Amino acid sequence: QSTNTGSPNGSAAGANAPVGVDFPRADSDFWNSYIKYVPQFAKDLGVNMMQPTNSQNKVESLVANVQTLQSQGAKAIVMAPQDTGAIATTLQRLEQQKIPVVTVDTRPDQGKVYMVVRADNKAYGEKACKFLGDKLGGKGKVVEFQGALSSINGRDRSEAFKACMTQNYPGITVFEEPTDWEGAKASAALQTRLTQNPDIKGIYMQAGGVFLAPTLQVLKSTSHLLPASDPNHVFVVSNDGIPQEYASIRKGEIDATVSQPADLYAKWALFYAKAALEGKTFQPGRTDHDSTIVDVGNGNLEDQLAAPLVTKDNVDDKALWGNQIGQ
Amino acid sequence: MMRVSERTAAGAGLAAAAYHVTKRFGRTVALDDVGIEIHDGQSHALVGRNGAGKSTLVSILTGLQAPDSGKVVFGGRPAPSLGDRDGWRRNVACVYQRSTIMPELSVAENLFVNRQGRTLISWSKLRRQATEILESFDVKVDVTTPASDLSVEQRQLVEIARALSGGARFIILDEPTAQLDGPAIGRLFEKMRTLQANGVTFLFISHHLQEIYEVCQEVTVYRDARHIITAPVSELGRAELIDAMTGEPGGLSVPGATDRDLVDPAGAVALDVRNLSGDSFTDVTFQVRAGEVIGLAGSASSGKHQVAETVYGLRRSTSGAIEAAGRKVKPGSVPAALRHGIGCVPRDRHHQGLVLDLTVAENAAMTVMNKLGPGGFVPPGRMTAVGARAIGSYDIVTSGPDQPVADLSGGNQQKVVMARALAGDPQVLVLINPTAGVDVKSKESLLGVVDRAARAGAAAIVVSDELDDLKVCDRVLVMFHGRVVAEFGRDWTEHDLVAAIEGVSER
Amino acid sequence: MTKMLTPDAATAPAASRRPMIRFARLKDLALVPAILVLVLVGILIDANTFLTPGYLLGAVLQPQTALSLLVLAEALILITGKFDLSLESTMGLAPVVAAVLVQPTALHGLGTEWPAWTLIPVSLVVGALVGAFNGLLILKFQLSAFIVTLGMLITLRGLDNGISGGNSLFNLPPSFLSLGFESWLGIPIAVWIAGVLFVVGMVVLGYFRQGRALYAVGGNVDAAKAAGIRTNRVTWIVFVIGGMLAALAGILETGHLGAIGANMGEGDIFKVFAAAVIGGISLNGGKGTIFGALCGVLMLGLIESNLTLLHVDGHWFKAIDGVIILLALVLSRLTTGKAQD
Amino acid sequence: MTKMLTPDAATAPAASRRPMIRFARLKDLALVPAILVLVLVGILIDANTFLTPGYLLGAVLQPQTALSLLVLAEALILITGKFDLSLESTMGLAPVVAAVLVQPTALHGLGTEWPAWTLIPVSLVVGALVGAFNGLLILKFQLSAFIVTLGMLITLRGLDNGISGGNSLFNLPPSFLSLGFESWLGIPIAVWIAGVLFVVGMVVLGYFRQGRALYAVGGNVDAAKAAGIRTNRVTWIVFVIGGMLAALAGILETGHLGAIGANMGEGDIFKVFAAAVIGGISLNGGKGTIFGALCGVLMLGLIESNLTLLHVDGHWFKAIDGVIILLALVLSRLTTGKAQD
Ligand SMILES: Nc1ncnc2c1ncn2[C@@H]1O[C@H](COP(=O)(O)OP(=O)(O)OP(=O)(O)O)[C@@H](O)[C@H]1O
Ligand SMILES: Nc1ncnc2c1ncn2[C@@H]1O[C@H](COP(=O)(O)OP(=O)(O)OP(=O)(O)O)[C@@H](O)[C@H]1O
Ligand SMILES: O[C@H]1[C@H](O)[C@H](O)OC[C@H]1O
Ligand SMILES: [Mg+2]
Ligand SMILES: [Mg+2]
Repeated sequence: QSTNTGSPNGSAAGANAPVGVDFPRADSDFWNSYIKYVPQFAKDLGVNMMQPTNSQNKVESLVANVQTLQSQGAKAIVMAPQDTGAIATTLQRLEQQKIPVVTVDTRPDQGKVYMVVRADNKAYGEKACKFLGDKLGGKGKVVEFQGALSSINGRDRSEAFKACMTQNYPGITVFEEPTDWEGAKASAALQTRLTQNPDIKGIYMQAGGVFLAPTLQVLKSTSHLLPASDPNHVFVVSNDGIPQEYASIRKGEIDATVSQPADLYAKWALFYAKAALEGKTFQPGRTDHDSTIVDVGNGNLEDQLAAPLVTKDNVDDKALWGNQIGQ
Repeated sequence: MMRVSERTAAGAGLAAAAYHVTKRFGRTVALDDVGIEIHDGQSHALVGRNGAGKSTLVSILTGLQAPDSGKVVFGGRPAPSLGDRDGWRRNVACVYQRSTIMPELSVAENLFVNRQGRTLISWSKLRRQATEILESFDVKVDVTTPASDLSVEQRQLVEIARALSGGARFIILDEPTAQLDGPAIGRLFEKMRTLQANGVTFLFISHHLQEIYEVCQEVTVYRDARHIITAPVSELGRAELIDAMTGEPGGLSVPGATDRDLVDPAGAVALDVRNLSGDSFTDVTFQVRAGEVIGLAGSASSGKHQVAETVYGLRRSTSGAIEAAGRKVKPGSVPAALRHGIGCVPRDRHHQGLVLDLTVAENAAMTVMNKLGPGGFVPPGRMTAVGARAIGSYDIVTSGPDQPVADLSGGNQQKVVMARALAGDPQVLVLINPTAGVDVKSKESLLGVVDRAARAGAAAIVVSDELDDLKVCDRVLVMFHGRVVAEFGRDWTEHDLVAAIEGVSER
Repeated sequence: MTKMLTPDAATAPAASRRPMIRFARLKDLALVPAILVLVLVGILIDANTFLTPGYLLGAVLQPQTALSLLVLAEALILITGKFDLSLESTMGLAPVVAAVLVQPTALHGLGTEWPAWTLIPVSLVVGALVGAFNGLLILKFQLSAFIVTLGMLITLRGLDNGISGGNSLFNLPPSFLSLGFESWLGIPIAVWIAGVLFVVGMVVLGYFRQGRALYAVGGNVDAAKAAGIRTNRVTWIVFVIGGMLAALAGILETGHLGAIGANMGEGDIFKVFAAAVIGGISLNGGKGTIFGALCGVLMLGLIESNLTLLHVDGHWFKAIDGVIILLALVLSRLTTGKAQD
Repeated sequence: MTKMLTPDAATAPAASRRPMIRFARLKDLALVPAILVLVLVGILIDANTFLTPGYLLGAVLQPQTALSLLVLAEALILITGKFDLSLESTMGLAPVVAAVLVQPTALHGLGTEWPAWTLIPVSLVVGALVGAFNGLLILKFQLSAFIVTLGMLITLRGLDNGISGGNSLFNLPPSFLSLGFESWLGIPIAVWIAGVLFVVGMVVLGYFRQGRALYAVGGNVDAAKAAGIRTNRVTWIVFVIGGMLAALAGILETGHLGAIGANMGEGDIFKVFAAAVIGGISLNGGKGTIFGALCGVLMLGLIESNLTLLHVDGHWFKAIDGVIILLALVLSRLTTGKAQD
């Protein structure tokens, strides 16, 4: 049913062909923002977007959803596979049928995609590492709430943070806490570490959406929530860039976060999907939107969007997506 | 201590035998160095009081359980290993005391469990064979019915048919008649005699001692886990048999109504049932006065159980009224019945009578929990006291009020049910099959309890199929197809009663 | 002196004596109308999509094959009167163990680099061992199956994470992937496999003594023992087969997805039970048919694919899914007409 | 040939007649040594940390309070002979419903902006309603509790996601958070609450008619009915109380974590069952004590906090956790000495 009258340089079903979008989950603040942005940008960019599907955290559902979207006439697919291995067969099939795919947030381990729209998750770990390393002057103790180690984002952030610490700040002791992206686990671990080491000076949480509130509660109840001027202040670096994190930065409860661009994820994903339908091609190099397209191997390109570190200094920047929604 | 000599060295002439068998369950010794020898072609009876260890021996003789020590021999050869289920099945077939029906499977399949055939099963052939077998037992059911839809009696017959039809040369029947009515028992005995004539050997267990004299040639008595005696039935009179079972001379003295004073016909009416109708009965009316015991007799389908259960609130009536001591009782509510001083021994102790994991004391006190302390508080001492009193009054054999009733023998469990019914000093007692499955001695003491309650001024309704239970009654009402069709005084005769129950009397 | 006084019970009209239509057969078919309704709904939503073979095979049936094997395994275990919560973890673990033995270290293997042909047999052996271990604990130590397999559910998932380091295992040999990926005569091999196994299950459980023994053991284990059935051996074999079916489910899913994610199968056990029970399998053992279980799987699959076809909002997807499952459970209760336990 | 064979039988003391020590009480204490061992292990790992009140109260006890209330609820339901898988979803849903009614739309509220004091009562009412609905389906329609609550587990989680839009609910009124956050006399209020509720549970189930009725209903529902216990009413009340305890667990967890994540409680039900069963509660009803359940919670809590104290590698955490839980289950089986079902 997916007969393709593609142009010689790939698949050009026409700019107006339907684009299928699958959302990975509906239970996280970050992804909820993305879900809100997608239809908005589809309108702005004039993309013929089909009703989106949602795979509820299950890669099997993602595979079935893609099949359904395709059966219903999708000529390009935007997806965000949280399990980056288990999508290989689907990508292979889509490639055979000349349906271009744009992945968001993650890069598949294997298989051909038209474009990956992502921010460099290793850079998140590095940014957090550098921020804490500098603030702590290269010594002291730091707790790291690792995301699920079964997700590429969790692993990238953990590995980069570790590599950077070992290389640049050997004087800093890092306590790695496995949390499976669960706030309750982070809470119990932090409580334990603070009792063992009341002199802990820094915290890196890999997802503000889940770890922010529990961390603040523990800091509060153990009297560790002190102003930045206090010599015993615990420096907290977060990740995601949701409005609550900014509010906490303004209040001085936490010190920084990495803004993972939910808006740009939506915008550029749809942009590239449309470009694919129009038969355009891209080359590695700087882009016109403050990012770099990188060749990440086996012919895949990744547009690495900027993910700025947000601190007290730039927290009120109107351009940050976390300042545009909700409030 | 097994003194049955292992005389027949090769076991010649013995279909089955067990020697020096001991079996413990936790702290309970179920069998203590006992033995049995069952001769080829004979029907051998095994009797003893509740908990004597009879069924335990059966499970050992059928390879369901290993004895702690001792051995089992079939036809001179040692029994197969416990894992060799087929080996056991070749040596012995059995109707167990506990149902071995698979309720979700069809009657046909129940008859042929594990014998459906070696290759692809032909269900139509199986159904045909099953129908033939059941016809010979006069069981009229569609063999495709799930066994769960059968009546208790039909189920028992299916189990018997399965054991008798399998071609085994040695068959054990553990209380096969407890659930059967007269004609069915007659047919069973007929079959046993035919098979015996063809050389089949039986081990037969029953609490109905006259059945032993009817079908058996030899009898073995166990008491308190020990072997007491083995003798030809012709040499052991009824009184001696009972002495051997109970361990004390003197036989039985089942209390009868005639020992009590006549009920004052103008005495207070304790229970007044008027024009009561409900599931399986219509327009039933009777009165029971204080100190009076009435019996309800009738066939399984007569509605007698339903009437009794309705009086206690286990069922809801469709019309009519029940009054206790002149006050109307809310229908269909056990708590209301209890408030009006009605107590009950329900039909089946395992089903409705006991919570097996709870203690003797707690089961006995279950109907009076609200009376032990303020606001629902149950002082542990008070509950134990209720249990201790029950143990004393009803002669319950137990290690104490704190023992779970699961550990008690059947007869003693039944006494706990009786204690529960009587705990609130009810003015009206409803007793349904109060002595079912109970040994002769326990039966005597349970009926004694009824007699004592009546003397103390309580009214009682006894619903039973057994003559002994009705002897304690001042009047017997006979029901037929849901109506009371006859009434007898203390002077009833068996003949008249049976005629009325069958619906052929003109009274 | 003890006499029985009820001579006429035999003449009493017993309700069960009425000639009865083949109850079991009718009950078996109870879900067929529901499935037809779901198909009809699918057609009404989007006939152009629904009626294409690509959609029916690729988006409705193929995604259910792994689940269907888990349901088949659970059905066998439930009919035998036991319980297995750990199947979903077995499904995840079995192919992982096989894969790390085969893959080079660069692809997260252990470095043993066993030949590619070992993948399927090793997976199946792992499944069998898990089933055997579950059976051992349950039968020898007389532990509750619910509890043993609950512990195993957690432990096996942990082993999976530990062995794979939480990584997805990709670049697997094509021979391993083909079962879940290739088609034969236009129908996915996975659908063939599931279909054949279900038919085998129906025939064995319907027409062979060995299969009927499961019902006997689940219906009344003492009675089954008394009838000469080696109940422990039957139960143990069923657990082993269950483990192997779960491993096979893992293999099919791996081929379907192209790689083994660390969370493969996680959370599936709830759906497995829902499908089995909707299909008429009793949690108390001894009841239900393989055909019914298959109907349960198809119903769940159609419910989900119809919701996708409708593009239901992701935030409400679960709630609607849950309500429909609840309704299906209630319906299957009403059609079978008996109280559940 | 009549032979009197054992003349001395009458004088032989029957073994079963021996007076018995209070077996039940001893069994209750079976887990206490195991708990002491775990405490000792904790001290050996890091005495300086373990023995500080901040650690014991904050890192060992406080994080277990919500779980302990779920276990208390499950224990009551299991003793009554039923089953509730949906407690974890109730725990998530109840505070979400209360919160969206109170919060302004900017914080993902519905816009109704009810006053802050309604938060706790509304949560409890939602919990009670869920319990009542479960009870209704199970008792009136005679559906299997396992199945009903499995459906509800999915449905309630879906409602939670739908109502909250999948967002975490931040900036909740401090009055709502205080129960799970503040301390009283140096001990977290949540620990006080859990402690008091467990003591109430022990007293009521041990010494009150209303509590003993649970054992009777769970042990043999027909016998309980015949003894005048209103079995349906008892069961229904237990489900309602269970729902309210789950809601309270949600309130405590919200205060503890400072916000309501969309997945609060997800996956906890497995731990709830593990704790209850390790604590000696039977899945068949009628057996077990609240004290035992408490011991089960403490054991699980100590296992986890000791693993954290040991800095166990994240990849193997689950596997080790699972193995220890499995061992604990086997141990509790061996100490109670009875086959499980
Ligand atoms: N599985 C078991 N566990 C614990 N105790 C048991 C078990 N089976 C039997 N007993 C105990 O062993 C003793 C003998 O029981 P058994 O069933 O053999 O008696 P019985 O002679 O058949 O009695 P009845 O006439 O009531 O059927 C009793 O005290 C009983 O409680
Ligand atoms: N009496 C029964 N008990 C249980 N299941 C039955 C029974 N009769 C039939 N069945 C079920 O019905 C199905 C088919 O039965 P059917 O009688 O049609 O078999 P069949 O192969 O046609 O037998 P035959 O070849 O002898 O005619 C089987 O799956 C079996 O499970
Ligand atoms: O993949 C992660 C995402 O980038 C954000 O940090 O929230 C947690 C995870 O879903
Ligand atoms: Mg017996
Ligand atoms: Mg035929």
